Amino acid sequence: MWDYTDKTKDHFLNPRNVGFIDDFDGIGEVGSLACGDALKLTFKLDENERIADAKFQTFGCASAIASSSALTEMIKGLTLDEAAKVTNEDIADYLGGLPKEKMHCSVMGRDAMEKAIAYYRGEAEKKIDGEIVCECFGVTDKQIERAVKENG
Amino acid sequence: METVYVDNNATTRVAPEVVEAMTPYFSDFYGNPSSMHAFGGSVGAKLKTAREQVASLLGALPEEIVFTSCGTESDSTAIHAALQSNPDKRHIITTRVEHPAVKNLVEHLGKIGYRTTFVPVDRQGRLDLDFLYDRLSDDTAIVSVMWANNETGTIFPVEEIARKVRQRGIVFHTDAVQAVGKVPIDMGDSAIDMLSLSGHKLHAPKGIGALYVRKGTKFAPFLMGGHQEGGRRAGTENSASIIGLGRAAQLATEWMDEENSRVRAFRDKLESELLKRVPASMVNGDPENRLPNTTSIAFEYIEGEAILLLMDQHGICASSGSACTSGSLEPSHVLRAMGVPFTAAHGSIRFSLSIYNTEEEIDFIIDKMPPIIERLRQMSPFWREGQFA
Amino acid sequence: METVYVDNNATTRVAPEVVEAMTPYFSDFYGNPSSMHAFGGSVGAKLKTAREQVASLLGALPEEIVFTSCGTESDSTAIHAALQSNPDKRHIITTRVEHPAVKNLVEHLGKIGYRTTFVPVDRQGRLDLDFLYDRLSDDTAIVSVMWANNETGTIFPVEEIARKVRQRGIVFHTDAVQAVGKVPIDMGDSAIDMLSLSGHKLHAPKGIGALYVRKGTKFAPFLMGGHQEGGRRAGTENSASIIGLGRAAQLATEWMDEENSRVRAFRDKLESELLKRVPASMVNGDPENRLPNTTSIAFEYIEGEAILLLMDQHGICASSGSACTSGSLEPSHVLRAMGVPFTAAHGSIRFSLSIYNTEEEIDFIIDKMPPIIERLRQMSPFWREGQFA
Ligand SMILES: Cc1ncc(COP(=O)(O)O)c(C=O)c1O
Ligand SMILES: Cc1ncc(COP(=O)(O)O)c(C=O)c1O
Ligand code: FES
Ligand code: FES
Repeated sequence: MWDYTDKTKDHFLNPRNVGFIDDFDGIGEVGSLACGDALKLTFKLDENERIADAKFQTFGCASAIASSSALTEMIKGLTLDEAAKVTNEDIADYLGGLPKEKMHCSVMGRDAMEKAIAYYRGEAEKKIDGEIVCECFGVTDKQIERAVKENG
Repeated sequence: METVYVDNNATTRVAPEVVEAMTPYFSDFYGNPSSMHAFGGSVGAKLKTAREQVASLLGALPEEIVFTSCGTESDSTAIHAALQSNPDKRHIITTRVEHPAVKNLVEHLGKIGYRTTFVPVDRQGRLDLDFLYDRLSDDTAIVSVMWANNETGTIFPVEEIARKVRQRGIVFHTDAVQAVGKVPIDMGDSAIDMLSLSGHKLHAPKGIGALYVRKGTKFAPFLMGGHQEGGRRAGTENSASIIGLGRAAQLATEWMDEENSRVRAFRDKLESELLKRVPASMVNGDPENRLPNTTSIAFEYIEGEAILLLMDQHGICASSGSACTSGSLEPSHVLRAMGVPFTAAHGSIRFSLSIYNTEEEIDFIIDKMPPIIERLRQMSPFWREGQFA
Repeated sequence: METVYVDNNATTRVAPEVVEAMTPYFSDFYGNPSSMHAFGGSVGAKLKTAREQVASLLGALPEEIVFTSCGTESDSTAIHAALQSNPDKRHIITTRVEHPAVKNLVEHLGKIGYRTTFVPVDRQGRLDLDFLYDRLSDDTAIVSVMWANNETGTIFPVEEIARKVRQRGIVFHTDAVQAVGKVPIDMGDSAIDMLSLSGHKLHAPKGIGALYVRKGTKFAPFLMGGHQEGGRRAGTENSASIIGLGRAAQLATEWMDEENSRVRAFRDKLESELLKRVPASMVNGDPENRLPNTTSIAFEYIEGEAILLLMDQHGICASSGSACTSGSLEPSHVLRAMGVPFTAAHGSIRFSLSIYNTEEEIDFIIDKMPPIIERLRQMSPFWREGQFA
């Protein structure tokens, strides 16, 4: 059994900001069904270009859910430049640490953030096609989309 | 909070009767059964009884039982024995859905120069028997097919395969770790040469197992050293645990009917109610040929670890994939071999019951599962998409 | 009749404290430590403590401890690991006085193509170190020398050997099954790469052992399958016994002084009184470097089994040769390697004490032995001849 911190458990059992912002300003989707983890992040900006609201949906293990929840809490009130600097280590630190085998689950949050910002800035297609998004299996997001459609 | 334990394919409660049988052999009758004094010798007599009890559960002869330290050791011993006694043969056949104790070993042997064949299964987890029979050759040293799968409970036609394999003069081994104690076994009327079992799957303690080796089967020890177990397994006999396994074998005989009636009925109720109450859920495996205590249910679009941890909040203990591999992040190799889609494989939960389960526990699980699944699906980015796909 | 147990090198009484530590893990906390529920996970936390306790007894790091099923498996694992990780090297060095767990394995490896060297000992059982050092070569994969001999208690200079062996970049393993718990061990300040121990020699149960593997030592598992023990030993963890071994390691630390004072004094008294009261008797082994609990005494011109059976009439439990080989009729390979004459080797009895022995028991043995020896000698055709020889 994984050694999760109390804070990780709390963010898993009571995740903050679950959902989808319909009139989002930015959206980022990363992950792989193959490794049991996928994350969809949406955010809305306020008039000062700070993140007013952020929501996530996660298909994933407890640490993926907790990491997503933590990330959405952490980025609220930040400018996009500030949010872009949040690393997966920051997310893990916020949770009081993650088991090392589970560190990559927090990478997803960071990657989703990056993509959501790119979307907002109109750079969305920059490096998305066939990008390897999951360390576990080397599965690309194209494959995921296909898998979702095929198996859905 | 009460624990509701439905993870008996991972490990079982040691029966209090077994603990009672073992306890005197720790601090009171602790002598070495191989010793030349009555104090140790009397333990030797108890081991003889235990060997008879295990033999009797299998319909075997006492001298066909070799005690080992676990199911994994039994599997390793069987495969090594076949390879060592047939040094000219370099081919091993097994299946794609074996426990890692066989699968990882055969994969390793493949890397060091053996030729290996992994027989595929269909979407229901049924073996492709023609594929297997076609691959039998004069170079085949051993065919190893599990009796029942630990994740889905699917029972394989090992007796039928063993007969075909024997006709070709090839050794047949079965990993019966999940079958022993759950379904009747009679080696007296069988073509199987070797059979593995593990104590902790049938209410004996962890750290004790046995390998059945048919009289006349060529054998070579895996653990070398002292002359214990008739030279077939070295190391001071684990007397307390062997005695416990003997008692557990006796209990398994007594409990066999209950396992196949009451436990089966509970499993069936759990399964049909969950399928009814939870949309987009389905059973993994062959519903026709299945262990009476096991059901593997795929809850689509969500992930197994998250489900287990929420179940854990209610004290419900189950498993996703096999416990051995749950440390890893990959979806179960068994479900992948069956072609279960990733969205379903990831959210598959194995419920495995035992005679200790009560109807209240089953009802409790039936009550708690649907909201857990619903809650996680609300978080899942695939759930809505899935519904409309 | 009371049992007077002085056969602790064969196996020991499980300490009641150890039984107490283990018992909850059979029927109450029986979860699989690898499981994804708190019920199993809490057992995992206990295994962590046990690993720390065993590490602490050895002055090692917790991650350097691999739990196995016995001393024999630890030995096999060490030797296989060294051979697998050094596939180009084909030479193994060990001694002529190893336990069968090492000796028989290395002999087998010699038959399947490895080059083997068995280092001889002198009449006191001391190793010919120059012989050993001369044989070290670039082809040597492993040197395995036991820490202390099970039959005579002779302690070998393993640290000195390990340092020389390390200088040559060769792996050094020691079978410390008889040493752990009897003499202080500190792997923190050592050149030994791997070390075997067995629970049932230090008041833990049978069927549990450990292998110390120094951090950074190249390793390959012997038992393959699941990912337990960090991928170094497959098979569901024997949680109750591991927890018992942890507790026993703790007790061994507490008892170390007593083992080396009271137990040693009892052993010395037993030995000197028997030598004084029984003519034509002598100690086998190196009196300078010896385990505190062991004495092997040769009663010339009579045969060990007969002595043991008469001792058994008084409830005195001891051993001739090792328990493992006592099923065979050959004189012990250890005493033969030392050049002990046949007339003396056959009549050698090993007394091995533990902290559970009392002074009354020692006096009882001192009292009962001389007439037993005398009685058998009256029957021996060699005895008179011997007297005049
Ligand atoms: C020196 C030595 N090595 C190895 C062993 C084997 O230990 P086990 O019986 O636990 O396999 C023993 C005892 O039997 C021993 O005395
Ligand atoms: C089918 C099967 N084979 C082998 C094993 C290995 O048994 P053990 O953990 O006792 O080594 C298990 C359980 O873990 C199993 O389910
Ligand atoms: S398991 Fe979370 S990213 Fe692979
Ligand atoms: S031991 Fe009985 S005849 Fe040799």
